[in-house]
Amino acid sequence: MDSKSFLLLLVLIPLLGTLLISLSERGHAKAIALVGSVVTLLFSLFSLLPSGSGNGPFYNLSDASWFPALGIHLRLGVDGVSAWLILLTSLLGLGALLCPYQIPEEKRKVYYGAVLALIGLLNGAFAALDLVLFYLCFEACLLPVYFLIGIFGGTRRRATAQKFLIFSVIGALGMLASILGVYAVAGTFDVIALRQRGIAGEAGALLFLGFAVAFAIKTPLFPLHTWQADAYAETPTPVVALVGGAMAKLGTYGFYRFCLGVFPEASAQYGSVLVWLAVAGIVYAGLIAAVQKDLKRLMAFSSVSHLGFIVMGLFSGNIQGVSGACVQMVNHGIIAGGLFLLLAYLENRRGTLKIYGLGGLWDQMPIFSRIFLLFTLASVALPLTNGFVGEFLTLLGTFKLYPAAAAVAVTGVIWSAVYMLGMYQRVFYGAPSRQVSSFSDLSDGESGLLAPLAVLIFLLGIYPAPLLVTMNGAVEATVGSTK
Amino acid sequence: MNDIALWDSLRSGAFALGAPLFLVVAAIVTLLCDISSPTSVLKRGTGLAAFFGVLGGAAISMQQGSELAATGAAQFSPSSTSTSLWGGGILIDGFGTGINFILCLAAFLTLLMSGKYLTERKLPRGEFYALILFATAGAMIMAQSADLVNLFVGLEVLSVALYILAGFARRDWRSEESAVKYFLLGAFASGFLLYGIALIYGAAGITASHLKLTVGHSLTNLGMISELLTKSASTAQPLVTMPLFVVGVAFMLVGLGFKAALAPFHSYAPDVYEGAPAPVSAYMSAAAKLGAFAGLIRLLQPILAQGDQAALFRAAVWTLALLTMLIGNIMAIRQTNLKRMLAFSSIAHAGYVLVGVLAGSTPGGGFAADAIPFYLFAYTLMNLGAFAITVWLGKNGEEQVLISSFSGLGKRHPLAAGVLTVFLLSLAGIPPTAGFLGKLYLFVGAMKAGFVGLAIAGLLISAIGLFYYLNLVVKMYFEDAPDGQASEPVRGDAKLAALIAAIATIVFGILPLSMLSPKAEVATKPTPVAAEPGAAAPVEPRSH
Amino acid sequence: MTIYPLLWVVPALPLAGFIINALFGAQLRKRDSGLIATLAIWASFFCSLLLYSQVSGEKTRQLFSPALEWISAGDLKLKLELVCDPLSALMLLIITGIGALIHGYSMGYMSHEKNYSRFFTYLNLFVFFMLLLVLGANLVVTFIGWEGVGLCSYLLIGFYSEKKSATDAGKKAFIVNRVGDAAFLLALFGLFWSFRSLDYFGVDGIVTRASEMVASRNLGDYQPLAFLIPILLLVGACGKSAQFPLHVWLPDAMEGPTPVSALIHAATMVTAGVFLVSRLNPIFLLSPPAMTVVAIVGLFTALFAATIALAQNDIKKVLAYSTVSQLGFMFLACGVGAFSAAMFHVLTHAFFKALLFLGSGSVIHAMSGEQDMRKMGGLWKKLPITGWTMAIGTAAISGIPLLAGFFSKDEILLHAYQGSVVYWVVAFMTAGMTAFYMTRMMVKTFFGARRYDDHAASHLHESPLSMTAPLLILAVLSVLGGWLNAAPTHLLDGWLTPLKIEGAGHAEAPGKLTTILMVASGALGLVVCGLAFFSYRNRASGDYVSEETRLNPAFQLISDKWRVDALYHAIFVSSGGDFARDLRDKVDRRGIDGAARGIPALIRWLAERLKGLQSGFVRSYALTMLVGALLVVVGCMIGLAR
Amino acid sequence: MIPLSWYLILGAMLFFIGVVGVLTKRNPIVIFMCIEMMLNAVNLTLVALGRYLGHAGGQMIALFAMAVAAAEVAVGLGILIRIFRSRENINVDEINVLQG
Amino acid sequence: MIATLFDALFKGPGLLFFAFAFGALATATLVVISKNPVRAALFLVLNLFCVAVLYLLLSAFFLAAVQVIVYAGAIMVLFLFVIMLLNLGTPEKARERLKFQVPAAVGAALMLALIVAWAIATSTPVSVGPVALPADTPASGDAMGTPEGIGRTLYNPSLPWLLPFEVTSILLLVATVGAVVLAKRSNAEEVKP
Repeated sequence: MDSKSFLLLLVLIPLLGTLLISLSERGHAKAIALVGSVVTLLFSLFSLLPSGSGNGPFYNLSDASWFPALGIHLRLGVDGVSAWLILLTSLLGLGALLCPYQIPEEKRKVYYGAVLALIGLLNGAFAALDLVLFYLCFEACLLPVYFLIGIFGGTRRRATAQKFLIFSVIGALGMLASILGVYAVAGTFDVIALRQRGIAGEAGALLFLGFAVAFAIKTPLFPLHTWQADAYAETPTPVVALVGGAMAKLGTYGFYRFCLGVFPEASAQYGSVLVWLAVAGIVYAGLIAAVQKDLKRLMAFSSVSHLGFIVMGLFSGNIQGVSGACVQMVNHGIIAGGLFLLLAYLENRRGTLKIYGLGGLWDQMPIFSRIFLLFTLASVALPLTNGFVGEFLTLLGTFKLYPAAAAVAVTGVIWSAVYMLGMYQRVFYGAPSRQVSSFSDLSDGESGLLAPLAVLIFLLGIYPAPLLVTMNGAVEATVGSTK
Repeated sequence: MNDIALWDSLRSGAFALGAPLFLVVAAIVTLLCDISSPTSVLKRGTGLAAFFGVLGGAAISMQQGSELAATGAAQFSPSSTSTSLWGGGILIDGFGTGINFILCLAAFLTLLMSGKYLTERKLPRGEFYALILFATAGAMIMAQSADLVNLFVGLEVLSVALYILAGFARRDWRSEESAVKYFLLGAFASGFLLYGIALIYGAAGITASHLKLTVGHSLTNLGMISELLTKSASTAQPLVTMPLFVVGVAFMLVGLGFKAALAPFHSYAPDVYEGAPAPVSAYMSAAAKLGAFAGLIRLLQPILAQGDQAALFRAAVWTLALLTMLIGNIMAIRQTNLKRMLAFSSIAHAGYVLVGVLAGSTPGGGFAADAIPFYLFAYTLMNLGAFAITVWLGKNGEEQVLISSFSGLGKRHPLAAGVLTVFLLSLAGIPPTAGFLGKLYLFVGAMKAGFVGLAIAGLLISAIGLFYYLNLVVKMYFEDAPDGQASEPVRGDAKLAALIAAIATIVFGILPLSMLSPKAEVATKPTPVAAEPGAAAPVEPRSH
Repeated sequence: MTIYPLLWVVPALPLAGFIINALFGAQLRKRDSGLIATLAIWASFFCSLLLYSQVSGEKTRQLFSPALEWISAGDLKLKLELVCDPLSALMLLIITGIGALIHGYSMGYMSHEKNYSRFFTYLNLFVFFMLLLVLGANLVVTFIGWEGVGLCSYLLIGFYSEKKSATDAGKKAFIVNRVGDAAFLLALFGLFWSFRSLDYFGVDGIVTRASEMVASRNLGDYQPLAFLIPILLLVGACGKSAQFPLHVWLPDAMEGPTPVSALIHAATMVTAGVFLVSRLNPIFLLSPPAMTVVAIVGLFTALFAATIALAQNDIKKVLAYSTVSQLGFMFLACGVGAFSAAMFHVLTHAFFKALLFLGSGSVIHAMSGEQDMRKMGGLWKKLPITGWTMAIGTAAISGIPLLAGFFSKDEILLHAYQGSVVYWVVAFMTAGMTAFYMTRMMVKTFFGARRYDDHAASHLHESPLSMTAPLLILAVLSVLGGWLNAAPTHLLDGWLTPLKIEGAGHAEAPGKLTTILMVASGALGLVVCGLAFFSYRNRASGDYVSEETRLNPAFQLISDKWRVDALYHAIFVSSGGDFARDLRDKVDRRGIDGAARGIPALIRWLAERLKGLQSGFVRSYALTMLVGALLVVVGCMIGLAR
Repeated sequence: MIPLSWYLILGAMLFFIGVVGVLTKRNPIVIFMCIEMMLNAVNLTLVALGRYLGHAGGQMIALFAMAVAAAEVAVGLGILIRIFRSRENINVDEINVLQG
Repeated sequence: MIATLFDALFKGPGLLFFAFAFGALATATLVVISKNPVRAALFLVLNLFCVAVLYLLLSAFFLAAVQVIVYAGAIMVLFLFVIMLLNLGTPEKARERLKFQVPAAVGAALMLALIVAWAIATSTPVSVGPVALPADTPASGDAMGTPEGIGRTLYNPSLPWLLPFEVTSILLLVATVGAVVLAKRSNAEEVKP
């Protein structure tokens, strides 16, 4: 396969699909979206295979000058981490598209088009090795989500869409400022070159800040998280699987790729701030998740808490922490994606995700309950599920430099048990209410959609080596530059 | 001087001013066609002549630009006027031709969107077209002038035409009010501009007599001023810190700042844009700024080249830029009228451009200087496009300007909503649009020239823009339409203008292969990107 | 180092049972599903026996399984690897042996349940994790098992999922356990960064190197953590083994089916803490203050739980607090360095406590689910096998001479005496209380007047053979088990030799002292049991305490479990919930989100203020321009003046 | 010989008297006249400078300024006629429909 | 010092300068303070005359003539005509609505004037020597201000003044078109309701 064309395809196929959807008839929208998504998934499998030209941990590189006056290139490539994230995006994207969901007839085109575009842009952001290209995809990702919130959300959709956009764009503008600064300092947008060069000193610290704010909002990191629960609550639930599973990783991936990669000195110097913010978020979001009345909001806060582990690990300054964080990016994507798809199933049957009024699903929907339990356990990081590997490594890594932070963060395992099991009890145990008693269990198609994710939960929990080994080179190169 | 030399001189002068000249001739032809009897063939040539003029002007600008690029002779510096055209008062360089091209674009879009509108409102087309062409020619002379006198008269041609155009709509009280305000305040500002020129003239003369320097025929020639600035820099009274000169420049800033709608000289803009017919507002928001910024950068470049001695000017422009960005963005938030909102937004954009002007005028700011034409190009597209929408959607001789009337547009007119969304995103600087790239280009330039704080402030302030640009998007897509607003828009030519602008906004956002950028590259040869100190060696990604 | 693939077979068998039942349980017939599960455990038991024979010899004390690369990052190389040494072999036998008996018992006990196969699924899974826990060759494998048994405990306690109290109890167990797990993890991290390894054995193993440190008394870099790590491990152990202050979950855990209580909450899982301390004993020995803390926690818990047990009316609650109390004894033993004594007690306790629980299960089964002893009485005749076996169990736990509990408890008391007389006094008192409340339970259940109604009487029957057979086997073990480590031979001590480290133990006790203490505890058991039996037997009513006593605040206090549960509820559930709600409403929505919303509001406010500049008056605009010009000029002049 | 600065200061004074007039008068025609006065003051400054510097530029610029002023007058008066033709009110302060 | 002052005041054109400078200032002030537009216009005419005389003192003969003929003559007549036409000749009666307008305007203008005056005073030497001119300068000294000097300078293609002159012609064309658009059409408008 021509490596030059193929990463670009991961971006272009979905975007062309979107274009096609916008031009074609309503009835074809879903079919086009599915075809586009499947093809993207197939191609993204190749992104794991190192082929084409490489440079350091990067492979499958391609490069084309795009805007010569500014030195902007269409520069794509992946390393072990981003390859997995691309795969994750494509997988969850397909899942979101396949997930049955009530969509008004006249809004089909918007829905499928937006999801497909989001897949393409996320892939683009993960594969971009040019700062401007990354920024382009990073910020353009907002638009599909913005429209999905605004068009498909509930009563608070307008305010939520605005809030989502304002938060994200303010962060993105901070990053843009830093990108410009990087160009002013280093004269290039080339990420590989920037990683080799590194930006140190006071300038480095300032530019680091710009990036860090953007990614902190995107992740989201406490205390910049308040957009997230609202946004998730108003986004169509299947799409939240993609947004919460993959798009949230843009933030952590950004930390990994740009903060650690380009500003090793500032990362080491100001890492403690981010570690402590992450730790604060772990506890804070854990507590708040325990008193949520809506399942989606609960999961949103749970995400804040879990992503806190990732950020903490990234800035722990050692290989264990960083590789744990990178592994956790993928694993959390799988778990959160699965959970949100499950919530979508429930929402299809019930219309709302308020916890009040639920209960007794254990006997009413046995398959659903069992699968949900599996994802819940993965979410509380039970060993031998994939959720454990990353959290364990991040905590282990953090403990070395920041034992106090790790000590606080480790209470996250308590909080996650509190809110997840509390939720599980309220939803699944007890006697079935009248409302619940009409729910049918998952169809074969529905459970089949989750099967790959469930398998991955076990597979990557018992045998995480595929993740760790493929990511190892990238992580070592990144951590090596930090030292 | 013998006849042949005279003829040569005039011919080369005419060539240099080819674009404005062509427009002036076209304007006169348009007027002549217009006064012919309504039944004659000539009458029909009115519009044809106008469009022909605009396109011809654009073609000439492009031709000149590519010729310059080919010879590599493009020099963005009034001081090195190799050919003494019109007594040294006119320059022909990449920047000027670039601005000229954009001016033609602005005029073209304006003409395109106004045809049906004028007919519907029973407004005289011939005069309208001619005045647009005249105004464009005036702005072109500003863009090409190397002498403050030419700058002044060019500005006056532009202004006087715009005064008339602002009050062009008959029976429309708003249009009249707009014209009165624009005229009174514009004339007031012209007074300051002229006084500034006079003071600069005096300061230059006094310095020249001190230095016992043989002066040129014009003391207000920017090359002359530049020379004087340089030569006096190490004397007891450097020109750049001479109080007379400082006050003169400050007054010129007032005058040009008024045209560019910089805060605090911006107050007229919202009222005038709101009151004037939409095509005129659209044209004004582009052409007046284009001319004014061209003038500003031509004026400021030799001054800011003086290094530390010019710090006070840098500080003044810095403050103006910040203030303009702030006021424009903040005030736009509370608007309920699209034209008025766009007026404030154009003030904000003027602030961004001023950041570029400041950076581009500073030594080492070649990059920012190149960014200005591109930014203005993008700005022209998206701003005119947005105004075109108000024309397109309007009916019964009105424009659709109330923001509340855009509710549910996404359902009623998906195409119009989509096109307007493109413009709004571009104005907000969200990729993948020309507005984003322009902003990127501009602020990279500002950072490279050392205005890091201003660039960051600018980016952050531009975040305010999201509130009002996206408020409109929200209205269009997330809100239901008010009842009884479902008639199909009829102004096809405005639709065409909007579509052209929208496609260009996207295309130049994704494929920035503009005629402007390669030329800009040539123009900045002395400060290429790669030669930046401390730049990383270009990495060959294919080397493994 | 001997590689021994059979090691994997031991946990693999229950895992296989789990997988079969999980996937096909619904399709299987009830009997088959139970049978598969039970057979898997029996097979595992026989493998364990084989293993036991392999490590009991003089030459090979440790067997290693083939290792599976699991997590590697940087210098962290974690392997899924098992090790079998005498300590784990002992645990293996307890787990698989008693596990097999209880599986058999459950086939009878659960026969009326609809979720029969699910029960066995969980049970098999539990055994799998428990085996991982004790066989783990490094801390992480142990931790996997550690968390896994917690999960199974959660699932099994909440087995009756429609019952809120059951699911509450399950959740509580999991969360409280997680508190311990968090501490465990921290200790694990500390050990890793100190020793750069998480293996127990081998050249770089934690246990190996810590033992060397104990011998050389040179702690090196580990010094600053020497106290903290054992304390964290202790917290972890407290969570699993229900030691104060993390004991609250165990009594609630009695909501689960009784076989679960017998297997998990008496015989196996709750002893994991003792196992952990024993496994890592050099780490504890490195810090004498930490040892003291372990002893005090154990001692206090023993006493504390015993007092509560005095006032309980639920038969399983009595047994639960008794378990907590006995675990306290084990920790006391660990705390005074008598690790093999602790393990000895683990063993005997497993026999008689499993017996007691199964017996109580048999009673409850017979009484159609009734657990309140006030509604029993006079069952001796109706349930003879259950009665007799439970009596043996009671006697064993009470320390009636020559039964299992007598020897193990006596050994602990002896070592406690050597540690401190205070330990001995308190422990001795507690032993007395144990005898008292156990006898009280026996009498209330089996003797005195009949207090159950006719409806209950109509169903009353002795349990089937599948249930009584395990009772009988366990009764035999409760009688004979003590001789394993009885005074002259000390078979077990010898076998567990690695637990005794040179220079760390106590001097061999003088024979005279041993004898005196033995006689004292033997006498105590007999006297207290006798007293309790004869004073209670003839009481007609179900109330064994007078109204006066009942109203006594002290009695109410112990009856309310010293109000620790209420306190925890108040602090963590009520106030914690309020705190979280405040955090959600005040900090998150109003505070942080409010600030985020404040910025747009501020800009809007500014816009409103600035509106005045846009008054529409030409002359105002002109004035603005003039003032602007003035400012520019003044600014320039200021610049000039500088 | 009168010092140059006297002429210049005279010009400045006339200019700012004109400015004050623009800002204080309410009749738009008078405001416009004041603007003319400002331009006139600039012309004086230019002519004086040109004379003292012995440079033709001053007078040239002044000449153009006059032409420009004439053009402005033509257009300006046209606009004013338009707006005030039908209106009794001649107060510039009444022209503020457009605001905010 | 005093002698210089005396010379300046009373020798040569000094006296004339003062007289007409004073006249210009006084009439300018009167333009601003008079309430009646007609009167203001007439004072402006006087002001323009005074300045024209100053032009003469500065040897700008042609300009002085233009000032009188075009400015004071044609333009001011136009002003008066419009005032009369629109019946704007009534004095300003309405109360000042903008409270701080006058003091602020006067204050700001005064400050600016002071600064400009200071700038002039510090930057302008007592005696300013003529600048050195290029060789092909068509007219210099007093000849500059004569119609011939103006003509030779203005219409010289190699000098920078030809272009602005041409542009000015365009400007006047624009103004003409504008006047036609603004005025003529407004009449037609009245006919149609």
